[in-house]
Amino acid sequence: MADASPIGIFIAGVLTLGIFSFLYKDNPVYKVCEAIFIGVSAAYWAVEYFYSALYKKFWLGVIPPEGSGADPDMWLWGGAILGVLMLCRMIPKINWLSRWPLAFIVGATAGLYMMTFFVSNAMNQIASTMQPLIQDTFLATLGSFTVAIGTVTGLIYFFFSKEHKGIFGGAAKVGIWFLMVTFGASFGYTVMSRMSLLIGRLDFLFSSWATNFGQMF
Amino acid sequence: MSRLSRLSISRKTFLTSLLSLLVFAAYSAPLLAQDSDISVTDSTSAELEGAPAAPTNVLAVDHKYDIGEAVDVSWDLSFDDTAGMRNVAGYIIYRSVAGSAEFDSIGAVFSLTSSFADIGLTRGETYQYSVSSYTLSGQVSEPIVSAEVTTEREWFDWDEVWVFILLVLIGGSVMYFIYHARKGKQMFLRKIAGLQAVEEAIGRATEMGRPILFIPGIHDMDDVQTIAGMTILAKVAKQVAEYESRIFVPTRASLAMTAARETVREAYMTAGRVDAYRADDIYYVTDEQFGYVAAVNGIMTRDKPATCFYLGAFFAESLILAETGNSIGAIQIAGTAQPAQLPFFVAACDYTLIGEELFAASAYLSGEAKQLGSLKGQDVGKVIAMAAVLIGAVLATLGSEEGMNIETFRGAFHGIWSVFGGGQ
Amino acid sequence: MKRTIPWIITIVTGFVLVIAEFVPPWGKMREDVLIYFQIISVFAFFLGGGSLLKINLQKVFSKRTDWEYALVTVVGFFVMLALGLFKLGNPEMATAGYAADLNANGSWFKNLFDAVKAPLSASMYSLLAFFIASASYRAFRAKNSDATVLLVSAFIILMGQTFVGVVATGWMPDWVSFFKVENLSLWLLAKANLAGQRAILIGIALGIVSMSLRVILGIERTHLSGGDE
Amino acid sequence: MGNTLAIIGMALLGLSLIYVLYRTIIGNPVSRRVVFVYVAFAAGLPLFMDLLPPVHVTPDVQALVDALEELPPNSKILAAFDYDPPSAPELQPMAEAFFKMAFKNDLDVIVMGLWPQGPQQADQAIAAALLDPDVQAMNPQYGIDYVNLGFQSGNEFVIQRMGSGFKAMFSRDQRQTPYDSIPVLQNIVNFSNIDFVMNFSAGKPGTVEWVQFAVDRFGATLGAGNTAVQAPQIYPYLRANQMVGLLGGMSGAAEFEKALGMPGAGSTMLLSQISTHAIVILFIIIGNTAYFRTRKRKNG
Repeated sequence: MADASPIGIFIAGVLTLGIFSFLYKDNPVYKVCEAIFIGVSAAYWAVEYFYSALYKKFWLGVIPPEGSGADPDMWLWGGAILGVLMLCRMIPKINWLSRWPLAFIVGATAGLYMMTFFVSNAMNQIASTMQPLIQDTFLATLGSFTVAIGTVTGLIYFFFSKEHKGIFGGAAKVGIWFLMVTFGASFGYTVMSRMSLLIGRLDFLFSSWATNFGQMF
Repeated sequence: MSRLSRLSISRKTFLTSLLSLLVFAAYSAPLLAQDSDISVTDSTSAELEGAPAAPTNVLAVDHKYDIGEAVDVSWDLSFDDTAGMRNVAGYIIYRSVAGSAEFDSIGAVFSLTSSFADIGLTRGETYQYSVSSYTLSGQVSEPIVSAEVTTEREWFDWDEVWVFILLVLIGGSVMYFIYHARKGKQMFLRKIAGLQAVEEAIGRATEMGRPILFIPGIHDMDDVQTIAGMTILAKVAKQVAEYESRIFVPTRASLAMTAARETVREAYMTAGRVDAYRADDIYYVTDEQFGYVAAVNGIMTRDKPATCFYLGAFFAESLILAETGNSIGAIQIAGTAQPAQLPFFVAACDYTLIGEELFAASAYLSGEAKQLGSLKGQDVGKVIAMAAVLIGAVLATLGSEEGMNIETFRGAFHGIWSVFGGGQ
Repeated sequence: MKRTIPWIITIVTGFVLVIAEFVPPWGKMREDVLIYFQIISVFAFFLGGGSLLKINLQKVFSKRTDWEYALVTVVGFFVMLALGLFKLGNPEMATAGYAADLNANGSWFKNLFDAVKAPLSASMYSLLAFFIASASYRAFRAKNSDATVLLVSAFIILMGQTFVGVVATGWMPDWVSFFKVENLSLWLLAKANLAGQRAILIGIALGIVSMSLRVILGIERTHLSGGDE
Repeated sequence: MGNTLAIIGMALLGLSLIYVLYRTIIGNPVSRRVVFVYVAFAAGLPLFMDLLPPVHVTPDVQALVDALEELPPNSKILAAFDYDPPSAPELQPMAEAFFKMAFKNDLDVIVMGLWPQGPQQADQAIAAALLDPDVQAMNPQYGIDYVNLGFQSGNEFVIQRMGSGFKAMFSRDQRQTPYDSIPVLQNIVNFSNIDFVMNFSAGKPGTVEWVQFAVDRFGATLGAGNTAVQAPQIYPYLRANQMVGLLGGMSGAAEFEKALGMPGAGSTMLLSQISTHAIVILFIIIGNTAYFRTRKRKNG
C-alpha cells in the first residue's frame, strides 16, 4: 500500500474506522462496510480462482500455448467433467449427479489427509520424541523426561474406551495439564501477534492516513 | 542419506569454498556454452597444467523407489580436495546417453560434495556419467567415467515400508473393531461434556424461539476438519429438525455450502421433516477469511442465535466469533484441530472438543456400534504410539548419545522387531 | 444406483490415494487430485456465488429489512468482478493481453484491492486485539485446576516476553537461573508445550486415520447419502 | 512534546485501572467497551513516543542469523512469502531486514509465494530495503541478484512439485520473463541447487508445509519467520532439528534487527506492543484478583 493513491488511502482509513465502530455496537456504518466487504471480496476470489485455476492450470494445461513445448495434459479433463457435474445441481432432474464430484472430493481428502498426517504428525512426531532420556545436564535430562511423560500422558487423556479412574485417571489428569500448558503457551504467544495487528492499523491511521487527510483538505 | 549429515556437509562446504561459486560461474559460462564439445577424449588430452587430481570411484546407480526418472551419482573426493593441493573448487558432472561418447555437462557441485542427483531422465534408458574436479583457477581434471546405468521404475517404495506396516496395524485395528462392534458387543466410552451438551443446547434454542448457528470451519471440503464438521452437522441438523427449530449455516466456500446443503437436507429427511428444510438458510458468504467473519458477526448481532457451533478448521477468527457469541449470550460449543486456536475456544466457549475429539464427535453422536468401534481402534493406535515413544526413548538412551532422527526411527523399529521376533 | 455410485467413487478415490503414497508411479495422482479440486471449486463457485446473489437480490426486490446493504453487496460484487475478469485499467494488457498479471500495479483490480479489501481485512483482523483483552478480563480465571494451569503457563509466557518480567526475576542468583522468567518461558515453550503439542498432533493423526476410514468405508456417509429425489 | 503528553497519558491510564479493579471487586465489572478503550490507548499512545525498548537476542534467532551470515556470496536463497497484509506488522520488518542482509552480503534471492498476496509483500519489502544506503552501494539488480517468481496456487503441493523442478511450477517470473532467460535462475533445477530456504509464514500453507516437503522430502535447509501465534506450532519442528532457526512475532523481528545490527520498524513498534501486552496482563490480574476476593467472601 506504500504507493497507493491519496483517494485510496482516504477510503482505506474510513473503512478501517467503520469496522472499528462495531466495537461500540452494530450500526449502519459497519453494515455498509460489511456489505462492501462481502461483495468485493467474493468477487476478488472468484476472479483470482478463475484465472489461477481455470485459466492457468486447466486451460493452459489442456491447450498449452504454442512454443511452450509442453504436452497437453488430458488428465485435466477429468477435473472439468467433475466440475460440470457439480453444476447439475441447478437442474432438478439430474441434480443427483452433483454428488459424484462431492463423493470424489470427500474420498480424495480422506485419502490424502490420512497419509499426510500419518507421516508428518504421527510418525515424525513419535520419531522426534525418541531422544535419549539421560542428557549431559540435569536440566536437559529433566526436559527430555518432561517431553516423554507429557506426550504419553497427553495421549492417555485422549483415550476414549477406558474410564479415567485410578492410576490411569491420574495419568490422564497429568495429560490434560500438559495440554493446558500448551494452550496457555499458545495464548501467551498469540497476544503479541494480535496486538501487533492493531498497532499496524493504528500506525496506518496515525501516519499515512492522517498525513494524507491533512494534504487532502 | 540422512538429512542431518547432508546439512553438515553443506556447512563445511560453505566454510571452505567461500568464493568458489563466483569463480565457477565465471569459469563455467563458456564451458556450458560449448556444451557437447566436451567429450571424454578432449579433456584427457587437454592435460592442463596443474590440473587437480580427479575424483575416484565414480558410481552411478538408479534412484531407488521412483518412477525411473533419476540417477544418483556419487564419487570419492579428489585427493586435492581433502589433502594434497587443496585447490579443488568443485566437481562437474557429465552424462551420455546409451553408449554415445558424447558427454554433456549437466551440473556442478561445491568442493567436499560427493554426490549429485540427476532428475528428469527417461525411464528404461541407459546412461553413463563422468565426473571431473576443477580448481578455482579453472583447471579441470580428467573425467572419471562410471559404469552404465539403466533407469527403472519401481512399484513399491520400500523407504516407506514402516509407514505402511504401522498404517496397516492402526488402520487394521480400526477396521477390526468396526467389524467386532457389529456383533453387538457393548463397550465403554468416556463422557465428553461438549457432546452431551449438544441436545440440551438445541433444546434451549427451541424454547427461546431463536435460531441455531453452525459454522463448519473456514476451510473448504479439502480439509478433513471440514468433513468432520459436516458429519457433526448431520447429527445436529437431525435433532434441529426433530425439535422443529431452525439452523443457519453460512459457509466460506462454495463446495462446503453444497456439501452442507446435502447434509442438512438428508438429516431433515431422516427426521421425516423434509418439508421444513430451507436451502437458503445454508449459504455461501465469501471466500475472504475476514469478510466471512464480518458477515458472521453481523448475523450473530442481528439474528441473535441462542446456540452457536464452531466445528472445523479455525484460525485467527476463533476468538472474534467466540467473544461476539458471548456478547449475545449464546451457548457455544466449539471444536477444532488447530492447536493455536484451542486456548481461545477453551476460554471463551462453554464446551470445546480438543483435536482428536472433533473427529470422534460424529461417532459419539451417532451412537452406532460400528462408528463407536472405530474409536476403540484409535485407542489401539494410541497404545502403539505410546509404546513407540517409550521403547524408542529407552533404546535411544541405551544406544547412541546422538539424538535420533527419522532414519534411526526405522532402526528403532528394527530394534523392537528383533526383541519380539528375534530376527535382524 | 443414485446412492451406490457416489459411495463407490469415495471408496475408490480414497483407497487409491492411500496406496499412491507407497507406489511411486502413482505419485503424480496425488498432485493431479489437487488440481482437480481447484477446478471443481471454480465450477462450484457458480453455485456459491449464485446463492449469494440470489439471497441478496431477493432481499432487494422484496425490500426486506436492510435491503439497502444487500444492494451494496451486489454492486460491490459486480464492480470487482468486472474489473478483474476484463482486467480493466491493467497496464500490462497492452503487451500481454489476457495473460497479464491480474494484480499488476496500477490495474483497477489492484487499486480496489488496496483501497477496500486489504484495509477491511486488516481492520477486521485487528479487532482481535480488543477481544483478547476482553476475554482476558472476563474468561481467563483460575476456576479449577485445569484453568489454573492454563493461566499460569500463559502468564509466564506473557511475562517472559516483557522486560518487566525479565527485570522482576533478574535478581535471582545463577544457580536458580532456570527460574528466571525468560528461561522458564523458553523451557515451557520448548519442553512442556512441545509435549502437549505432540500429544495433540499424534491424537489428531489417529483421529483422522479413523475418521477417514469411516468415510472411505462408507460407514460415515451423511455427506452423500441423499435420498432418491 | 508529544513524547511528554503520551507518557502522562500512559500514567493516567495505568492509574485509572485501580478504579476498574474496584468495580470488578464489588461485583460490578466494567463493560467490554471500557476494556476496548484501554486497548486503543495502550496501543496508540506509544506510537507518539520515540523511545526504543531494550532487546535480548534469543538463541533461536541467533542461530538463524548465524546460518544466514555464514552463507558465502552468491549463495542461492529461496524466500517463500506465505502471508498477506494483515500479518504484515509482524512479518514485514523481518522481511525488510532479511532483504537488507541478503543484498549487503551479496546473496541471490529467489522470491515466491504460496499465498496470493505474498509476492506483493516481498516487493514492498524489497522496495524498502533498496532505500538503505548500504544496499544501494551493492546495487542489487532484478533478474541478476533477485527475482520474484510470484504466486502459485496449490498449497504444499507446489513445494512437492518443485522437488522435481522449479520450472514446472514457475515457467515465468512475475514480470512474465521465461524462467530460462533469468540470469539468477541459471543452473537452478530444484532444491539441490538452493543453499537456504527462508520462509515467512502466517499460517497454512507455511512453515509446517515447508518442513514437511522441502526439508523432509528434499533435504533443504530451512529458516523461518513466523507470526507469534504460529511460532509455538513450529517449535516441535525446530527442536526436531528440521529447521535451523526461527523468528517469532514482533519481538522476533526486533531481535533479528538487533542481531543483524540494523534497527527498523520492528524495534519501533515493539514499545506499543509491550504496553498492550501489559494491559492484557493487568486485566488478567484484575479479573483473577476480583475472582478470588468474591470467592473468599462467599466461602467465609
